Amino acid sequence: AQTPEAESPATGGETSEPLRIAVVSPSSINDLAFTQSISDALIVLKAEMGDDLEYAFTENMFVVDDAAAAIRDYATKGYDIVIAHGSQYGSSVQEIAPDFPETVFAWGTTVDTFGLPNVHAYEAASDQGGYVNGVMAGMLTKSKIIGVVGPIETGDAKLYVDGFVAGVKSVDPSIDVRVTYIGSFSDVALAAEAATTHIAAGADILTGSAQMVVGAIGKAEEAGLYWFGTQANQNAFAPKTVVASQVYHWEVILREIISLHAAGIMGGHTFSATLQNGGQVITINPEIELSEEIKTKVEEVIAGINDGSIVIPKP
Amino acid sequence: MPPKQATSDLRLKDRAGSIFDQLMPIFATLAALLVGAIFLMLLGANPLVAYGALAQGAFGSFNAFTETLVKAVPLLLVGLGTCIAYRGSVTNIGGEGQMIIGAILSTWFGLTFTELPGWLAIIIAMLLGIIGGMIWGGIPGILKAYFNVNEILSTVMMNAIAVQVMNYLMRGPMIDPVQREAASQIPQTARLLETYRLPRLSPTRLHMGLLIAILLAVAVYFLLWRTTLGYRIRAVGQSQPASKYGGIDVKKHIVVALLLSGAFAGLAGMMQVYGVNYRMITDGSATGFTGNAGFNGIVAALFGQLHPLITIPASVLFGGLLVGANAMQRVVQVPSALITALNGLVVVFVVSSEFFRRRSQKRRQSQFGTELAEPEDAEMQQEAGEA
Amino acid sequence: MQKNSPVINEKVAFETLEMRGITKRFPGVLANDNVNFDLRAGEVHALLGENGAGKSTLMKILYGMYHPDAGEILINGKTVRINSPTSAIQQGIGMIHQHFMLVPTLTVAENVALGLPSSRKPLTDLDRVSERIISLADKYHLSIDPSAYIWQLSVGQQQRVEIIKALYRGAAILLLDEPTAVLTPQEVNELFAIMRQMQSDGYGLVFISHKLHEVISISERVTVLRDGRNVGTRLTCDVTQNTLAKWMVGREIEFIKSTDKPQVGEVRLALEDVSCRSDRGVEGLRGVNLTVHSGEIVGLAGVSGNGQLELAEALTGLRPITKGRILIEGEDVTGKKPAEITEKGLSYIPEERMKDGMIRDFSISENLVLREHHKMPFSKHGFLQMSYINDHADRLIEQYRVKTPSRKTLAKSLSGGNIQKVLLARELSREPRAIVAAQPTRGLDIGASEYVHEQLLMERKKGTAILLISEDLDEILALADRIAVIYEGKIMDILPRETATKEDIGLLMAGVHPGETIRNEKCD
Amino acid sequence: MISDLLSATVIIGIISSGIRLTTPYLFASIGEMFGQRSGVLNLGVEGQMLLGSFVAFYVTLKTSNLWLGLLAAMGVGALMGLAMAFVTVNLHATQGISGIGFYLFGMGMSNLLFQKLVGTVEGVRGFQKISVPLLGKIPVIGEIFFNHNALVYLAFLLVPVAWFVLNKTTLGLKIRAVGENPEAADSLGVSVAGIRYLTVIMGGVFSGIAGASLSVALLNVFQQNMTAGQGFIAVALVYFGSWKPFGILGGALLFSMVNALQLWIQVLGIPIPAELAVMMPYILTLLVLTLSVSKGRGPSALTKVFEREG
Ligand SMILES: Nc1ncnc2c1ncn2[C@@H]1O[C@H](COP(=O)(O)OP(=O)(O)OP(=O)(O)O)[C@@H](O)[C@H]1O
Ligand SMILES: Nc1ncnc2c1ncn2[C@@H]1O[C@H](COP(=O)(O)OP(=O)(O)OP(=O)(O)O)[C@@H](O)[C@H]1O
Ligand SMILES: [Mg+2]
Ligand SMILES: [Mg+2]
Repeated sequence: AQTPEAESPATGGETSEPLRIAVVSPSSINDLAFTQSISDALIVLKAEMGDDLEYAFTENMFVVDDAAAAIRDYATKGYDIVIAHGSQYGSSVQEIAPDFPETVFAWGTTVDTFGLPNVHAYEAASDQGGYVNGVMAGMLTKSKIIGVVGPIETGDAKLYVDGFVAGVKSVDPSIDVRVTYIGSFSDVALAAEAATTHIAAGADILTGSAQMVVGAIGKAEEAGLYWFGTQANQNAFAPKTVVASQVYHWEVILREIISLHAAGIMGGHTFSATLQNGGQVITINPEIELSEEIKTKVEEVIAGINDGSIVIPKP
Repeated sequence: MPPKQATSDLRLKDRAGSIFDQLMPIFATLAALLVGAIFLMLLGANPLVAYGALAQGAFGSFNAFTETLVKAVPLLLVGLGTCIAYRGSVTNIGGEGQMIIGAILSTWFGLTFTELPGWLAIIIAMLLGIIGGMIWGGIPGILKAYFNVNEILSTVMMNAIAVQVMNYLMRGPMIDPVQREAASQIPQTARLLETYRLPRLSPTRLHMGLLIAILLAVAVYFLLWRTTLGYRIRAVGQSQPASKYGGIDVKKHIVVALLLSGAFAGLAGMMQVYGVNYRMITDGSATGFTGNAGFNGIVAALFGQLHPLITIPASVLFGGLLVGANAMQRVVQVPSALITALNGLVVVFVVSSEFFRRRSQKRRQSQFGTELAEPEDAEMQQEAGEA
Repeated sequence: MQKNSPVINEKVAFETLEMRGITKRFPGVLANDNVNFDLRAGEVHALLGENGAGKSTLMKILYGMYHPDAGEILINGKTVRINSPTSAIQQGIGMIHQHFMLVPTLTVAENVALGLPSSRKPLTDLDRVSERIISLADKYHLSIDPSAYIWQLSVGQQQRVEIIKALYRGAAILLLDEPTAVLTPQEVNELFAIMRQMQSDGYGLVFISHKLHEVISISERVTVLRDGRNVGTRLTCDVTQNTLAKWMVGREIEFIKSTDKPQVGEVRLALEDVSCRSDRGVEGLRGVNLTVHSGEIVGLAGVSGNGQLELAEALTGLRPITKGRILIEGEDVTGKKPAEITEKGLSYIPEERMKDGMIRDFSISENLVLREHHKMPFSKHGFLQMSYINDHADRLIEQYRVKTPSRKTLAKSLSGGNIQKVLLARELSREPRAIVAAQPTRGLDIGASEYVHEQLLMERKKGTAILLISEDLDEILALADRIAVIYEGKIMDILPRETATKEDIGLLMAGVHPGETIRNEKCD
Repeated sequence: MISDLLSATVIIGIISSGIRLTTPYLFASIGEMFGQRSGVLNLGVEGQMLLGSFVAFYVTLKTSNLWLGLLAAMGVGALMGLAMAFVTVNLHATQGISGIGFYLFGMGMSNLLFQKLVGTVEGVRGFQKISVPLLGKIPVIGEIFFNHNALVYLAFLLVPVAWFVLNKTTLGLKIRAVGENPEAADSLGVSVAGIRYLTVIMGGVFSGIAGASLSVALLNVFQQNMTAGQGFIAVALVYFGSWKPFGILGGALLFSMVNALQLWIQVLGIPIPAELAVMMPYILTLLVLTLSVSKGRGPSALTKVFEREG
């Protein structure tokens, strides 16, 4: 970055002081899933803003308590924006934010700002991406059986899965979407075995959420089946297998938060990473040949979601 | 016995040596950090800066210190349970599951009965936490005593089961009603009433649990060395045939040891909810809720040489190490995995340091005569006798 | 053990062994103080001394288990370095430990083969080992089944396995540390026969025992240790029991005998047709009837493993019975818990005192309240009363002359004799109505044994009923007023002391009624 | 729907899933069994597996040589075992706790190295399925039993081999003796420390292979903490199997098959909560052990320090 003023949308009048952002996230930055998505966003912003951005990252804060300590610590150290990237951090943010009125807290993924003036909330409408993936899967399946491998039946994973199921059903309600939750975010072997079980039971398309699905993707690849990814871009991981990934682009939301900050607005907003605002993108794997019919349908569906003509039903 | 005068000088030297021995775990920790320094340098971080941040983060300010204490509370509680279990010769590695079940029961109570005066609710919640832990510890106890099922096996299994129970409740019956409606579906319960929360030392997060835990440490000390029950648990732990001969119901006391051990873990689980988070939250793993306290408590007890009173400072030190290491990670921005690895190194070094402590003790024993320094138990006995 | 050596080692050539100026120090103890000791091929050299005199230490040094602080060892005139059991074995030394060095879950053959090179490397060659065991066993009349598991064997049989292990390794020198302490008279005789044969085959044997008559009957020479020092070596022919005793202890020892008539009172202990199972699940007791009256000592003689342990444990409530009744002072206590039976005033001195009677890692004062820790005044409302417990300990330590630095000393660091004193102190200080004493003097030196006997006789005088279980016939004949003999879980007979002879008891112990003639059916 | 569980597809599926899931347990448990039979309880299996898993993955990624990857995993397992043996045998460290230390160390190190050396999740070409000639062609049976990767066969082969080594060789005899009565073994010139070093290192090697079996044979990826507690289950299975190779095989198969079964229950849409399904293998393992009559007695010297006095 050469001339910060010209490029940075966020730093406003102050030119000398870089903006300082801190992130606290539950898993590790290369999980090919949730934490990697926010890490990627900061890498993008850093590339854009150069020296005007300084960021710190604390990963693997699956212990809420430790995360709270980290959040408080960053706030104490004067970071401008502290991102609590885990829905389980809500209570901590609620507790800490009032002590640091000068700091912007961004909490995701949820929609609750607790009515605090310096808390933003952000979420991902992962049911949207899930829906689009589901539509594609529904059109691609021949056996009319689709398998889903999830970690535990809550949060982002559940949202995605529900959207996905709805998407499939919108194509053909008779398609059998079978959902397994393996009870763990890390048991790669069991996730793989769940995929194998789906395959043995006749599924010809698989999807799944969270970091342990890498095992399941491998099994889909082995069996020559299709996979739909979520949270981060999994296309390169199995180029012949992953049809499309729903990818989060949190930078879209972070840019907004940064410009609000520059304008002196510390909180109170809720953001949603949607297909419409680009916070969420369906990245179709160019290596996979998709029929024009499907491609058109995807565009239609995305447009429909964006203009509200498609409402994703709740289960 | 020899006259006091002749030995008083020796006794002094002996005491000094003995203090040196007691500090062995700290030296071991330093040695482990020294090894950790190599990793830090390889990762391009300045070890001095890093460890400065660690110390600062753990003990550098009043606030940091209170965070350390907050961390120490579950370690101490689980550690106390460990002291009892080990004295009774049972290996309870089910602290994680026991914490979870204790938390579930007490949280369920706090969210269901909302009309009670705060102090009463807290007391009942504590009892329920204890009961939850006792259930989860008692099952392996009964399986061991009456069905000869090894407790290492059963506690590992019970941990896994507890996690699934928690996951089920957090998404179904006990989920925060707000979340049930919301899209985010965070697996957490609703928050406890303000009045139901353990009093805090405002503005820090330090809660009354610390005081309770310390009192309990003293109580465990008395329990083990001053009560019939403690005598029996220790007897069963040392020799089952001799205990039987002494009229002690061996099976019953195996169960009791695990029940008590579970009770403390269950209480730790309750404190995490009522003192720290005010709700139960999970990420789908045990660690997400317990923060590994179910395991680290065992280590803290070992730091404290399985003595309930020494476990108090040991928990604080170990808690400080954990809190400080996180702070260090933030300052020098090394991957958090390093912290886990360092944590492991510290554990290995500390258990190994026992050897050097014993050896030095033995050396003093031959130097100052056998009557002064006897192995641990006798020493505690001696303290108990003189107290 | 050279490479490619035959599977069984030839007996090592051995003429003389000499230990010179051996000194060994333990924290606070000079266990061996400049000890000289020697052994020749073809002799049995007895080693005598009180508990803690340093006998085992000296032997363990010779066997490479302890390293001496000073001194040297010469074999056949040449200095040798023995720094581990392996090097001791190479020098032709074998040791029969007091506590057998056997792996109970392995078979005889496996125990023998352990650590030896195999002819079928890397596989075991148990068949060949078994053959050799049988041939060795035949030579020394040690009947043993190589495929039996150690845990299935009697103590005497286990000892034979130990001997075979040593012979198998080519030992020419055998160190036997109190080998007779756990044997029955018959087994002792068998052992002595083996020892004599080995002696004539040119082996050198060191024999440790607290029983003077054994020493006199088996050894050629005898060495006495006192406080870690060698106080002399003599030809056995030149000594008598009394001179040996005096020499060992440094004072005159009188061999106690209860001579006075018992003041027999009411029945205190009664077993009526009692049966129970042994640890191995078979019938341990089969319809035992026995009574012990106030003021009498009933001796229970028998070869070990014939139900003595089961009887003691059934009486004390430690073992459930399958049939019959047990009465204490006329009250039926069948099926009662050990604690309740203790309550009735029954004291028990178990055979395995370190395992069953004491908690090794508890202090003396804690061990002294093992039976009464829950009762006043040692415990009040569930709290231990330390001042009472400590006073109690100090008093008993003094009264029973327990040699210990303090009441806080852990039981495990006491000597055998002192452990027995602590046990006696605990059991007798309860003012028991009845006592079951199993092998109360096993492994104790003369002085300590004398002390135990005195205590038991004093109890008898007080009117306590005493069941004395012992394999030592001399002990039984010296103390008991009536002698019951147990065989395969049944009481063979009960003899009054006046008419009992060693021979009769011996026959009964073998399952034969005196006067009964046994004929081999084939001879008819 | 419950009747669906009895269909051929499902039964075949359960058995072949079970066989795959069993593989890492077999390596890790048999290795652990050797350590325990000689008297050392190693609770650090999970850490050894994770490091083995990573190293095998990384070396394979960099060299494309699977055997080299496997060898590296064995090497790193051996090093972890060596360290464990040193602190428990020489420094008399409490075995259970030092194991937890090594578990944390292995977990941390594998994550750290993964982040620093690889950075993101990638796949490797791992051990491929080998259809056993002839046998692999048998319908159904061939698919279930004779169509796996090399490490799966190796794991099952390990069971009789371990049994043989333990019961038929001089080494096995020494191991059993050292775990039952180290004093006796020592008095016959068997090096107690030597045997314990050997078995604990061997345990490390097998744990390393167990980890590798995940990252370069069954899954062909590495992801942080991917053993997900399998190392602890492996230790528990040693108790379940009464310290006997075939007992361990039975326990591992039971646990794995029930795990496979619960996946089928979910896939077939049998309406029970997923969490209950996930719990099933744990509950059943406990239940079977509780109700089984014959429970082996552990090695007498397990977790006990051996020290020659004097
Ligand atoms: N391992 C040891 N550690 C410390 N002290 C020991 C050890 N072994 C023996 N001693 C000391 O050495 C002395 C001699 O013990 P030793 O075992 O040789 O006696 P002993 O003559 O065999 O006695 P006993 O007749 O009871 O068998 C004892 O007083 C004891 O205090
Ligand atoms: N660890 C120890 N510390 C101090 N003294 C010991 C220790 N071990 C043994 N001793 C002493 O050694 C002597 C005998 O010890 P031990 O019982 O081990 O050997 P032993 O003579 O072969 O057996 P026994 O007591 O059955 O005759 C005792 O006097 C005991 O005090
Ligand atoms: Mg001795
Ligand atoms: Mg002795």
